[in-house]
Amino acid sequence: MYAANLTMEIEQLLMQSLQLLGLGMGAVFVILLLLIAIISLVSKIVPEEVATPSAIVAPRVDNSHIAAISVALHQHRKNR
Amino acid sequence: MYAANLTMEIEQLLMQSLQLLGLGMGAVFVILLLLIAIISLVSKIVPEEVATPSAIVAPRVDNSHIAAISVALHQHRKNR
Amino acid sequence: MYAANLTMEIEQLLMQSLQLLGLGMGAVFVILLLLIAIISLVSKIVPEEVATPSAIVAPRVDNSHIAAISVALHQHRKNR
Amino acid sequence: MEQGLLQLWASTGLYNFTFGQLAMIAVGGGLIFLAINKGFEPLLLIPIGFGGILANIPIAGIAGPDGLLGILYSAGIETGVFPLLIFMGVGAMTDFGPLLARPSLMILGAAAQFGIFFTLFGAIAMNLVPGIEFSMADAAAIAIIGGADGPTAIYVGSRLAPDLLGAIAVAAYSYMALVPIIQPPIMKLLTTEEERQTRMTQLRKVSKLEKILFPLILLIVTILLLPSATPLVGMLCFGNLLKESGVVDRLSNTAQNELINIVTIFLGLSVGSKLAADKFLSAETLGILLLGMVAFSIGTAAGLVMGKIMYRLSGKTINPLIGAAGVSAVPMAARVANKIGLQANPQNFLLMHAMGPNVAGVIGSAVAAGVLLAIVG
Amino acid sequence: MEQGLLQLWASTGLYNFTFGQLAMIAVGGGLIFLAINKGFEPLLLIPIGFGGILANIPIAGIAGPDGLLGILYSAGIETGVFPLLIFMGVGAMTDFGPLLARPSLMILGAAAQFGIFFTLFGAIAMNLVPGIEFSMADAAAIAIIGGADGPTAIYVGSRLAPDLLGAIAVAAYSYMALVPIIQPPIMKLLTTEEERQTRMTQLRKVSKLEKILFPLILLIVTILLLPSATPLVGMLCFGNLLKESGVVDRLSNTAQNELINIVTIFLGLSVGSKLAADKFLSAETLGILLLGMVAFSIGTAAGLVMGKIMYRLSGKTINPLIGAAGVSAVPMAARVANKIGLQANPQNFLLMHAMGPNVAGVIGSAVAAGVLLAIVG
Amino acid sequence: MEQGLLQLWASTGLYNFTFGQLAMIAVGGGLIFLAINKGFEPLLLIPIGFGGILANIPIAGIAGPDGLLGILYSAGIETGVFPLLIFMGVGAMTDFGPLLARPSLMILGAAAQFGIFFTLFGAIAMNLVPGIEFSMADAAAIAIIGGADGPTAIYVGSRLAPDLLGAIAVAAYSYMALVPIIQPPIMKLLTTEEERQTRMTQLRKVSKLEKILFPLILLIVTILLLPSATPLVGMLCFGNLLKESGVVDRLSNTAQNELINIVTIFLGLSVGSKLAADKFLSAETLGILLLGMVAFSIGTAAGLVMGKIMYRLSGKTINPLIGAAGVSAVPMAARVANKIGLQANPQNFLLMHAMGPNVAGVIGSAVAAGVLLAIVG
Ligand code: NA
Ligand code: NA
Ligand code: NA
Repeated sequence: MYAANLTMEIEQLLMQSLQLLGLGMGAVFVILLLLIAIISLVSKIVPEEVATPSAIVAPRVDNSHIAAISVALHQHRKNR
Repeated sequence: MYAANLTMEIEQLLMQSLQLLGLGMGAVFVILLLLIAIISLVSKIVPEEVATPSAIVAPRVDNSHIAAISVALHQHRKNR
Repeated sequence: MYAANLTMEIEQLLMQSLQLLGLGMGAVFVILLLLIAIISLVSKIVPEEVATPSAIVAPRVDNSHIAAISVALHQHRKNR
Repeated sequence: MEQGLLQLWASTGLYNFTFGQLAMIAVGGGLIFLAINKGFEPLLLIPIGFGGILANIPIAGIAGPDGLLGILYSAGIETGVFPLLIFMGVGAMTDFGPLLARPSLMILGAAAQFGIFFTLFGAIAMNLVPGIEFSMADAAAIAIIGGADGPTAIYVGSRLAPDLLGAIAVAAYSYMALVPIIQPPIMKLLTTEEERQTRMTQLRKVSKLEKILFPLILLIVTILLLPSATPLVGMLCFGNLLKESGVVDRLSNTAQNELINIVTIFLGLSVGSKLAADKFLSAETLGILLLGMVAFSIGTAAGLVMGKIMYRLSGKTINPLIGAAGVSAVPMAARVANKIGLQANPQNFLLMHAMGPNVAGVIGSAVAAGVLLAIVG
Repeated sequence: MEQGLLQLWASTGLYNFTFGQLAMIAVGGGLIFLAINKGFEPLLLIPIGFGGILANIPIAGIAGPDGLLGILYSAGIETGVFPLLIFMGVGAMTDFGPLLARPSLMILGAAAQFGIFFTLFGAIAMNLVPGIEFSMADAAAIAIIGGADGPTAIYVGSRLAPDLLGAIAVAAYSYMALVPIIQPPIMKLLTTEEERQTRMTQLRKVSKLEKILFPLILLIVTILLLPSATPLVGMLCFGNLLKESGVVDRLSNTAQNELINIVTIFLGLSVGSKLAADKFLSAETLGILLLGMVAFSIGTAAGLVMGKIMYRLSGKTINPLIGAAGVSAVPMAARVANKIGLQANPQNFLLMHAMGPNVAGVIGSAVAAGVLLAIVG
Repeated sequence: MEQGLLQLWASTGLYNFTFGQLAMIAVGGGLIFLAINKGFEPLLLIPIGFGGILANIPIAGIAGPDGLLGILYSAGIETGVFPLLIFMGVGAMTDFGPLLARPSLMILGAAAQFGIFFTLFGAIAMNLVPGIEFSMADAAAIAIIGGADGPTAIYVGSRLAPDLLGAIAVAAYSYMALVPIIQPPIMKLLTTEEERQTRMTQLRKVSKLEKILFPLILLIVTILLLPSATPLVGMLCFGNLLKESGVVDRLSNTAQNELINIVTIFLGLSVGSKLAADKFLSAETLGILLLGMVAFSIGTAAGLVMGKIMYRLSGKTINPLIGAAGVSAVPMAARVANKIGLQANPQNFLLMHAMGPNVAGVIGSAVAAGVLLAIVG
């Protein structure tokens, strides 16, 4: 391939990367702006710092099932 | 395949699953009953809550070899 | 194969393993002696128990980047 | 630029979504909601639900052969490695003491497996419904939901009916979470007030040696009678031996903590990858959900009936409520028995008594799984 | 004996070394030195450096298809599993609270991604230098260094330009470690003393529910608009949901501790296996190091410029310094913003304010990675 | 029904057992008994013993290519990954301080490797016994038992003689556990009371920098002279560098705790899968057990003889007992030296002095493994 061709090819690639710059920054901004909009909306809907249901449910549930356990074991485990 | 055939096939499968019901519950009961028998026997043979050998051996052995260690290291590890 | 041949083969293998004995013990001694020499040299060069740079750098760096964290999280983690 | 924009637009989710995928993402979200908000088995349903969402994203191919979920699935579920490692961890967590203290109660854990085999029958019968077609292998995989044991269900499901695995796992864990709702009415229906008030004598202390011997005995019996159950039972026994031997605490601790946690994450995501729209959104899934409910109910009832028999035979010293714990669903079912017992008699603490049938139920359903794998598999 | 000695001699490193291998072992040692002595991202650079040494040992073939590093590489990097698991752990470690408290600052995390796409352009332009040949895929993989996020760089690098992965990872982590040196001059150049003195009002408290919803919202938006980014974003969200749901702490703890540690060791060693002499010692590597530096600088500058715009628009209530944190490099860049802010005004604590753009930068570069993978990949 | 019963009966263990399988299950049980009851290296022998039981269950195929043990074996032992990760953990656990404080004692760790090469000779000579046939590779794999280092033995065994791996691993770990019984008589036989009473001066303090440099120096020397040993030595050094660098404690902790525990479980089970009846129940196994004993004894003796030489050369300031610790079997052999020293002189604390030769023995046997792999492999 001749140098001229090479440069042409690079020019093409440069055009392409310029496109990517536009598309990429566009996508990044569109997505983050959309996120900002949704989060702002949500923060207005969500009641402020009411204890959420999960906070209440949590201690009862975590660890509960994954296996057959009797309470004694837990103490044993803590001693490791 | 005709509906009649289909039903016949299902009937066959139903017979088979009835068999499985018998075999399966039979196997479950045989195995668990055998376990009950053996465990009951063992519990009579095993001396009650004498400190078992393993309990004595344990603290000396655990952790002992898996690798080259000098005592100093253990302290270090506890601090993590 | 005749018994005579078998014994000859074993003799060959024995010769080979005698060689390996020499080569192996040679390699082990050469490498460990070289290590002794280098370590002894290094121990003379290295200043004795000056706080090494790493000791100073450590607390600041460890854990620092692997992910996005805010301080609050660390406390949370300790409670597990 | 225009071409690039079109290419980018053609690669958006908006452009590529099918209705089924949207529906399945909603299902995944629903599972996560139930797990967080209602406390439905969150350790499994959050990873499964999230895996279901990821699996239904168009283009990304996360559940495909080169995607993360696809890779995890073929490495850990297709091979059976994940459920077996979970079973090892379960073994390392399980205290068989209550079972050893009163071995006769194991019979309750046997009776409750009736739910499995009755459901097998029901699944085959469901073929009469147009649009539903369950082979014998499918039916067996569905029936195991009645074992009320997650890893067993996933192990059998992945071996006998991988296409139904998503629905089977979701049904198994959902109903395990629903045990406090499903079981009480059946318990009250089948027992009298007097029966429920029965107090049980305290369990004897079990010696260390008995606890060490138990996993070995269990393994030997299973080897002799039902080798096809030994992958599951063997890993359960191995984990339990690590725990009870007392000389390898570092291995036992790892098996019941970090290792089981890692595998739980991977297993949940992999199972979720089977929540693909084309497999899940079908009449079969509805059938599976229905059959799962039947399986749990029948299992509970069978355990209770056996409990009532033992109540009589023992001269009213065994509370039949603990029979319901025989379905497994450890330790939820034992807690439910305890709770209903307390309602009948505030001095009536059944928890430890129910733990025996409860863990016996795990063994029972592993044995049942062995039978299904040996004959149907 | 003589033959044996010759065989042994012919199998020594002394006999077999090439100059390139020696040079690369020195490079590996250099990375380890920087990590230990200068505190350069030691969690990654020690394993990478050590992997680089092991990969360049003659005869042993540790980075070959049957060697440990080769096996780890094909199991975890070629498949993308390791960086995705790291991202899950990152998610489980990340508190998106500061971002949620003031979402508008996310725009700073968007602006800083300009460094990525400008560098893409630069990498293509570098083809004009004789001896350097970067394809579009190469250029995209190099550009992602500007994302200032290690696992993202490794994920994209392994997909688009595996041969350049060693250099890309080394550049990414080195510049992340150099953030306290690279950023301050740019920050002082582009901002006025008055701007740097700007104090910001305290962040509002974010409710638990918002924190739980955030990973789901982020995932849904990404699914709708850019599915090709969902493997990365999805695992980040999954990890974060484990943490924020509050009901699966044992999974969250494992994801952010043991699991991420294990994967970090494996990932570092595997990436190091790409420090083979024939790939690394080339003009391309110099180009990559140069471009990486450009990427970081341009990203920082773009974040700062956006910061200055927001400073104006907000009536001087937003300190433009936090724009520099938009490049990611969590939490180093946020700390640098805080430090420069304190220099201008000793009462000026910017750390928490900078954490929002900082973690937004992680999302931004994952999105940018999705675009590159969708169009170039 | 009858057919089903027959099918079920034909699938029982009772129907399918061979005598060899029963014997091997007894062997597995015996290993577990020794581990729990006698404290024989339980961390390895419980998993190996249990794996041996699982591998000999008829029909189940747990050690087959699709069974759990078979999968673990091919993923971790065939590839060498498991022993190398164990070696990394060993490195992260090892304090080379005592060795660095008095490097000349490393020579004791060299001398004790004589046990390896003498056994090689013995294994070949055993071919004269009818019914035993050891190739050079077999002999080398057996000889490495004399290295008294588990992961090294498994690594070499899996590379050179996978069929003998079960017996080799069992012998290696059993004799390591028997060190307190095997070594004392040899120690008393070869040393005089006066020699055993020798007290040694306290070790100097080793600086942090020396400890950081040591793994790098060790690696470089090995690279230059014996690259074939670098997989083993390299991972040992990597683990040790994680520990000593002080900047990646989270990785070091994981390497020496959860990761090594997980791999130990998998490695033990996989090695156990090689306890298949047809391979293990043979004259070769008896030969291996005999040779292993010889290897330990000769290694101990060689270490002691070198100890006596150093005792003379050092003007009676080096206690020859610490020479026995040169065989490795860390830290058991060092403890035995300490105990015998205390018997001779109640003020004679040799533990720390014996740790130097002890860890030098690990390096020595890794080097010996490298020679065997380079020439025989
Ligand atoms: Na069950
Ligand atoms: Na970024
Ligand atoms: Na040794």
